[in-house]
Amino acid sequence: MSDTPLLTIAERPASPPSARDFRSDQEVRWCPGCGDYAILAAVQGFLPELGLRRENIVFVSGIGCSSRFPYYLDTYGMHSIHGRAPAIATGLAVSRPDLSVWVVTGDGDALSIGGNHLIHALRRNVNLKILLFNNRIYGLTKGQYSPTSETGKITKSTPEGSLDHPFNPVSLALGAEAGFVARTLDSDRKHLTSVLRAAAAHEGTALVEIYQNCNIFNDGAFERLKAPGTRDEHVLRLEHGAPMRYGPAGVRTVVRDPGGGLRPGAADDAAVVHDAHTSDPVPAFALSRLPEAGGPTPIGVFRSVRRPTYDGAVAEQGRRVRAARGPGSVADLLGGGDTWTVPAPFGSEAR
Amino acid sequence: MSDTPLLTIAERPASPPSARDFRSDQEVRWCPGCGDYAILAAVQGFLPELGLRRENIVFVSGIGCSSRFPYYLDTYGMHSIHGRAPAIATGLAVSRPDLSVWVVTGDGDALSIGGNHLIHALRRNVNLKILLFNNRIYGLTKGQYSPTSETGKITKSTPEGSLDHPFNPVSLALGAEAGFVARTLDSDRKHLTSVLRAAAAHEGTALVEIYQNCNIFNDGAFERLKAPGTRDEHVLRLEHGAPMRYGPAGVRTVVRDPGGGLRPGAADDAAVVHDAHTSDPVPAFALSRLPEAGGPTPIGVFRSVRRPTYDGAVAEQGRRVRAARGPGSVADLLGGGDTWTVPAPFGSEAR
Amino acid sequence: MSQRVTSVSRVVIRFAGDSGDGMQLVGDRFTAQSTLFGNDVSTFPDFPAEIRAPGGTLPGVSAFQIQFADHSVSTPGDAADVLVAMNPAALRANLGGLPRGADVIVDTDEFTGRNLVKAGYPAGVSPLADGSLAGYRVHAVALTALTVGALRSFDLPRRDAERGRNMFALGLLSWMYHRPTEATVAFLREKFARRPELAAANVAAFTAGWNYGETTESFGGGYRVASAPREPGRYRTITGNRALAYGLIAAADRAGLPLFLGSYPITPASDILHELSRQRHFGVTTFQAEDEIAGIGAALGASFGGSLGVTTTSGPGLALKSETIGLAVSLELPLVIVDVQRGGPSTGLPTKTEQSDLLQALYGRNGESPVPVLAASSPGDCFGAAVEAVRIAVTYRTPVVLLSDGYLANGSEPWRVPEVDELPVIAPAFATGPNAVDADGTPCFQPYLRDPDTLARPWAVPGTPGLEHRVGGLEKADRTGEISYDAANHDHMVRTRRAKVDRIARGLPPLVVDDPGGRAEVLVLGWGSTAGPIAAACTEVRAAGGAVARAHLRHLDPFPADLGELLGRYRRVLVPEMNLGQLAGLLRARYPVDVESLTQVRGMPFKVAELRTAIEKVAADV
Amino acid sequence: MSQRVTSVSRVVIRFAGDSGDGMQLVGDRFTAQSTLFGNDVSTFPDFPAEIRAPGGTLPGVSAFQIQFADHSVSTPGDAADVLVAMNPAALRANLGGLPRGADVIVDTDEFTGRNLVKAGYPAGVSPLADGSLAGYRVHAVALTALTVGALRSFDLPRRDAERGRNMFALGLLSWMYHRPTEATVAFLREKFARRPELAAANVAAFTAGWNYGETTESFGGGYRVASAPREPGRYRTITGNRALAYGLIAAADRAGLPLFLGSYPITPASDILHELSRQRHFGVTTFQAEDEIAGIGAALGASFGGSLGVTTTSGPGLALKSETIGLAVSLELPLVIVDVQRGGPSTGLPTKTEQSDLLQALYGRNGESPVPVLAASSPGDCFGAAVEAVRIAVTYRTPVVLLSDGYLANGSEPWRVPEVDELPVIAPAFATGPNAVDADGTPCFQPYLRDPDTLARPWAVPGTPGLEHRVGGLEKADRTGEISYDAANHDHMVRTRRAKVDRIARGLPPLVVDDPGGRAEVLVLGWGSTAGPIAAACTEVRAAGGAVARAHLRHLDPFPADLGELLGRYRRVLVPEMNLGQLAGLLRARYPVDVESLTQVRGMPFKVAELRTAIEKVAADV
Ligand SMILES: Cc1ncc(C[n+]2csc(CCOP(=O)(O)OP(=O)(O)O)c2C)c(N)n1
Ligand SMILES: Cc1ncc(C[n+]2csc(CCOP(=O)(O)OP(=O)(O)O)c2C)c(N)n1
Ligand code: SF4
Ligand code: SF4
Ligand SMILES: [Mg+2]
Ligand SMILES: [Mg+2]
Repeated sequence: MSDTPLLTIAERPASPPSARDFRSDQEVRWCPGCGDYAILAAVQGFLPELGLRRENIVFVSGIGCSSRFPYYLDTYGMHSIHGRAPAIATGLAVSRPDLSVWVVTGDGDALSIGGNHLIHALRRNVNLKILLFNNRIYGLTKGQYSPTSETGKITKSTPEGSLDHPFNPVSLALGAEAGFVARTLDSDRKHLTSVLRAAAAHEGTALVEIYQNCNIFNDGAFERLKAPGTRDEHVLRLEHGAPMRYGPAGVRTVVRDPGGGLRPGAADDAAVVHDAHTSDPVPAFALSRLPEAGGPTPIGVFRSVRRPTYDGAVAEQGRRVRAARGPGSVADLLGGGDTWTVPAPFGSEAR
Repeated sequence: MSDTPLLTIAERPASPPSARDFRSDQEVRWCPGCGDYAILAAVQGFLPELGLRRENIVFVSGIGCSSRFPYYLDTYGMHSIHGRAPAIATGLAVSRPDLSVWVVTGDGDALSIGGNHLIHALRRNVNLKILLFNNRIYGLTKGQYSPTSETGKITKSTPEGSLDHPFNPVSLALGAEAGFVARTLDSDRKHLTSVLRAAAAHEGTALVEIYQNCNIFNDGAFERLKAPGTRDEHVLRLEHGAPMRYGPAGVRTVVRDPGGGLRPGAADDAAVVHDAHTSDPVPAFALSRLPEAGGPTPIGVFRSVRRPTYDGAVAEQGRRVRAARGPGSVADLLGGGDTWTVPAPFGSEAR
Repeated sequence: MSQRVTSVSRVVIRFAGDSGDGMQLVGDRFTAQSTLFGNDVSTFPDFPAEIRAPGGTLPGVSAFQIQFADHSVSTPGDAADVLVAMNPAALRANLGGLPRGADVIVDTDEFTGRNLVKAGYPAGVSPLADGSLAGYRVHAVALTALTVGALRSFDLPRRDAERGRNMFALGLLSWMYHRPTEATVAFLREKFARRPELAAANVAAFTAGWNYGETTESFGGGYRVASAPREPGRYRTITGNRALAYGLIAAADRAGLPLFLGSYPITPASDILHELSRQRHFGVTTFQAEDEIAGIGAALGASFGGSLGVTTTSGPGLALKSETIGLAVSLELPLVIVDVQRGGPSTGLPTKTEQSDLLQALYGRNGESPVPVLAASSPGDCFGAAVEAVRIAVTYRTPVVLLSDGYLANGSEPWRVPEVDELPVIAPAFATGPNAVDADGTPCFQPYLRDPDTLARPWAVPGTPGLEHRVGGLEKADRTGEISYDAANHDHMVRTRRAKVDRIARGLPPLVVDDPGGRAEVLVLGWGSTAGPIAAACTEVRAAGGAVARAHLRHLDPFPADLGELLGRYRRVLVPEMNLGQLAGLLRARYPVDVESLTQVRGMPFKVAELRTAIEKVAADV
Repeated sequence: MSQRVTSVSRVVIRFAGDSGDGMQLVGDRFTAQSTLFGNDVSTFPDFPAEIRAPGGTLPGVSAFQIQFADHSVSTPGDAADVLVAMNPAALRANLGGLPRGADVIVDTDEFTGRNLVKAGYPAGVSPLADGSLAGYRVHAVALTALTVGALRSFDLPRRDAERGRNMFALGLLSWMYHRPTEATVAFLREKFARRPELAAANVAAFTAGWNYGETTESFGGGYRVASAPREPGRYRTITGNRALAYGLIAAADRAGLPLFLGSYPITPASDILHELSRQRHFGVTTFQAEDEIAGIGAALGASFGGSLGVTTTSGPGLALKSETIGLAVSLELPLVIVDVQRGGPSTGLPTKTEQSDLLQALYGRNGESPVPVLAASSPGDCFGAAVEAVRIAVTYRTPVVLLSDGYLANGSEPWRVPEVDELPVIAPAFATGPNAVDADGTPCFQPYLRDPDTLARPWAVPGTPGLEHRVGGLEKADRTGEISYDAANHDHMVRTRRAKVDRIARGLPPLVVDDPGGRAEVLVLGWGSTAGPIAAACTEVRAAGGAVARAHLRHLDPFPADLGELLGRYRRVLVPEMNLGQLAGLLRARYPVDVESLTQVRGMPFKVAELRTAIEKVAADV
């Protein structure tokens, strides 16, 4: 049963739905100015591209400001509990490979309480698209630091400054065997859309880190990467096959360190060419550490490598077993093993 | 209070304790032939080197065969619950920086249920020595596959073969910002001891993956790395500052790939020199992927880099605040803020 | 202008506006002014789960209710005498419970067509114009325009100037009720110490509001609420979360233990984490963990190391901690688990109050896993309840669950500051040497040898020479603590852990019964935050000539030793709860008394009037 | 040699040896042989938490007890008539409960000085020689040497040959009780199909044991236990875990739903995961998750997608799942949560049995979070209980907790194989179109519009056009399911969720009372796995002339509708439980009946004799 969809899935619509069709009737309840609005608009704008009918798309989220996302999309959706969306979505995606399953999560939801489910989803390579809204703060609980907050951050729970070293979500994902990892910005709709497109096209778990501004509790966290005056200096836009150049008019280069890592090079150095598709995760990992080496912050697709998906393998195994053993018969199952029969007493009614 | 130890810690003993002194009176209850015995002997043999008295050492474990470890050591110990040892040990280490705190865990305990606590401990860099007994199986629950089991493994819970892609614990740790990561073998007491020594000397979280044979449910999992006929071909023994050579008589080399990763080289290639102390985690990460590139399995210290410890930072912040504000006065705290006084009626007893 | 000042004995004001309008700040300041003046007060902040929902909408309305009086009050009041509505949504959201005759102060500048539509009023109709407010005393004030006008001399962007209207409103209400203003002026100067121009602007808006009241005719001469008589002592206003944090600090200090908090933020408990984070100089360490399980795990690790381990959370977090609480039961180490309850099940109503975690606190673990459970009954009582939780945890070597709730957490009341030496002495009495002898006569340490009185086991912390031992979650042999699968030993240990919790009852004071006439045949028994409404309702019943006794439980497990006897004394026992009758069920299971359950699960405290009606009905029928 | 065959009506054998000695296998085979022969049987495997503790030690002893009889038996027997002890430790560990007069068969080859010391006997003293076994019928057999001798012709290393001694012992006991041997021979040939020489060696050892009995004098002519009368039908022996897995598969099949199991291994529940993993061709998907939370999370996700989501665990795992169960309560989706209880608290006694998770199952969640709770009463009944759990989950759109325990999980009994069409029809009745109309008359879908009969909400699965909707853990508005913070709505929803669970009682059959005489004044009421011992004890009481009625609860929430009336009919009600009286407390809270609680928390089932004594004491005093 598990590999036959439950209901006949309607054909792709003749005239694809528009962004409007993906807007639910619920009032959007984020703070005015929150970066989540821009992401919502971008996602609503992108979804028609999937070429799927609304009923075949599901958004699952955890808890946090960002996790309100599913309410605002007219697809199937679940606003679950804190940190558990990847686990819930795994069950859904494995049991319903015919659906397009998306996870929306925050830096606290995904990396603090939900860290384990995230890394296991990545390792298994379940066919999920995970959008991680990273605002480097806990928004919904009114401003505590998160696992991506910079050390020394003064927040409600760290009035003397936080002491934890933050996660680098891209490094963490790569360490967890991720096949697809990308990063983008809430405010750059075009880039965000291109990354969503790449993630959707990827078979398996795709993690998309979206730098998102929380204008109430952590305003301007990514300003350097957005402001016209500074962004060229601080952002490296990744493109598969292109040399890694950045800076005003692309005057700066990224070069390889003898140790294997990356660092900023001189203008006339030969820039390393970005290869998102190499099976070796080392180049992508090196990219994730570039800012630490004094380099720019890469955005775009770090890694996009196909390996078998978990849900695909489950379905395939199910088919194989069924082909070998035939569909199960409950009567045979119950009556299997060593059985014996107590006959009805002579003359009694047969049943 | 938090930065003054509770009790006066006894001085280092004049005559250091011996391995015997660390043996508890409890009967060891692993299966005969289990790799855990060798690890226990090595740890008991090593502990005297710490130069600490028994009472200043604590072993905290989770649940699993391996997690019975603390019972067999005559130190303070806690056999806690499944997966939570790093969290419990964090509280202990942060509140008692005077103690030497060790965590013993299994591949299921640390990487399945406890994955989140492990990566957070590594990120924070709490002063813990974490010994991860990796037998690539759930021993205590009688043989289900674990997050380090190879894909396709046939176990009780995967009679048709497992479908998950395994974690590489070293890669995962490095993605989680680990400052110290090493790997060793249960059966190589000398190497195991040397790695314990390095871990103990490291300030901060040290993760030591120990390949451990479960002769009941996953016998011979690491045989290739142990058998005299194959081990030279399959093991790369890491030494800081030494070129990476392996194979019979060290005829094989490890060389750097243009993409930054590592791969086996030709005999006359210049072998890459191992640098465990570089601040860039990329070289260690590349090492962790070497077997995937057709290379040998590295054992030894992948990475050993100092960064501020969490417990140290907590203590330091406590001192700083106390220096600035003085020790807290409960009377002042309670009577702070806007207060007003209702006078005792005229003539009444003063209190 | 000399007008007549009306004297009243109590007033309820409800400030309501957008989440961004600063209503909580206005409420806090009005509260401080009232307590400094000498009234008794009780407050209730009531805000949405969203951080800042879109302006002008119903879900975005944030309110603050305060009752202040010339006598003792124990609730923020059932219904407001005065509603301050900063916009149409605030008016619409709060009109429901407002009794006719109430004063309604609105900011007319906000009653634009667009805002009316946002608030869900039919297009083109304003409640200010359609007669729907007939019966109320409506004061239509152009708060925004008046504020902007008052701040003209400041060089502020218009939006910033407009923001001052909350201070204008505060000034107006302060004038109406003759509140002292010095503290607020001082507060504003301190809050904006780094931006003196903002401080001055806020003070100017505040003063303008005051002057507006003074100069307009529409408010008459204002009202006077005399100060309330009180026990002598030093007082302050305190919220439940702050009182709870202070209680933990004070108790740890009394015990001479460093306090270690392992916590994960969650509404409405987070402020305890925030408060404790600010007290590092007390030897307090706060650890914001990766999740609730790590929070309690770290706290338990710290307890093992000789700290006072504490973890704070709300219902969903308590659910996650349940396995680790079971470990703490097995380890028999001190640990304080604070659950600030909110509306459930699941994520439920995160910013609303409820008492529905009682059974979870008692039973939410595998196996027979007894844990003492206490509950605080008022914001100020959170202090004493926390001290008591620490006392029990340390004395009996046990995890303790302390229940608060969203209403206590954020509500506030005047609180008499205790002297430090009024607090109980708490003795950790760490083990320092052997407590037994081996079979062969050698002195040894038995980590599960119990104190015959308390049944507590010794607390031997790492670093103590000679007491090295191992503890764990597997069943332990009596005395030695070694792993034991023995059948009789298990039965013994299960019963002993239960008996240890039961022992706590021996050390509890007798229940206090409030029955002024001494002739009541009906008992109202409550627990937790229903104390205020129940007390107020009983007072009203008695004022109307009825007889009713009242008692309140702080200890839910074990029950006080005299509870059974007390229950037996009354013909009828009524148990009001903000759940479906959890305590009532426990009482019926335990005592041969047919208690009657009065339940309400509305995310907010009982109304006094409802309780009064219910009590009178029961009292009429004995 | 013709010797006299003794006829007996029932026998209890206890096989005991090292964890590595294969005692569980011997027990399983003896069970199969006995059921094929036609006896009624009840079995109880009893093994340590360690995988394989060091050979020869007390903690390493693994035992298997079986009672077989010519009449219906419902327990594995209080005490053994025959103890097979493969080494000194096995003898020492099991002698305690052994009544004088019992047969004791020991492997003398194992009674070496070293082994005696390992087992804790004083040096130099063998229980075989010191007279301590006086009163037992000791059969000292050189099992090892005889086995090795019998296998001489096989080219086996000595260690492997020695391992055949369990088969030798099985052969000997099979001869003693005239068991049919064909099935065991066939079993061995299949088990070692790939290594025919091992199959032959095992068969040879088994045969040698049989022949040893036949040729030696010391066992007389053996015993005959006639077959037990039974309802006609096809039978098999089944363990509780397997029956439970089969029940889930059969019910999912009846419902036409794919079964999705999300689980994390834990003793004693893991075998359900193992069993279901082998049934992929039934459309079963098993997902070994990273932890218990992910296990239930994935199951809930699958339920959202239209599968039958199931999760299996034991007590500590249930604790971890509690937050997610709360979400399932809020989402109102079908979900089956199986808790195979073990000794607690905390890690407790992982391989022992207990009934101490009842209150956790009922209350271990934040908020008012009602979940139907059922319990299975015998290994075979795990099948029916699982079917019932699925029926309730699907019909009422609710998570259901199904309680089993370690004793049921591993114990076995003959089970009549049901015909598929005897099973209830379960109708998922997915929503396929709009169920309401908008304010403006447009058809729409309201995900929380309830069936007036069951109060169940519609189950609309992704992929269904036009029914797109969002669900979540925040409180939902009645009917529409939109987020709602409204006070009255919350109260309504809280009560409705409770009412929905209460509705289940309407569809339950009346309780079955077992009171052959119809004149009993004492009722013994049980739940879960105490059914067998209680039934046996009541039978004994009646055989001795006493009158006692017996009823057993499968449904713990809601209680059957006629329970209150039933309880009221008896002068005294005794409730035996393997906990500290959890059901008893619930009954007292609910009904005006002073039930008496009989508790035992020893990690193993009640002894029939103890229960009988307790019942007789109560019955004597009515
Ligand atoms: C079990 C549980 N623990 C804690 C919370 C409280 N909580 C809600 S959201 C959140 C963190 C939100 O941060 P993030 O995931 O970064 O989302 P954001 O609000 O920033 O979008 C927390 C701690 C909860 N709802 N449930
Ligand atoms: C909460 C909880 N879930 C599950 C278990 C059951 N369990 C005990 S140990 C274990 C896994 C053991 O594997 P590993 O950590 O690799 O240790 P090993 O036995 O192999 O040394 C499991 C699933 C448990 N005790 N507690
Ligand atoms: S608090 Fe921050 S993240 Fe949350 S809605 Fe407001 S701006 Fe956005
Ligand atoms: S099961 Fe495996 S890991 Fe566990 S004690 Fe036995 S050999 Fe060791
Ligand atoms: Mg965030
Ligand atoms: Mg393992």
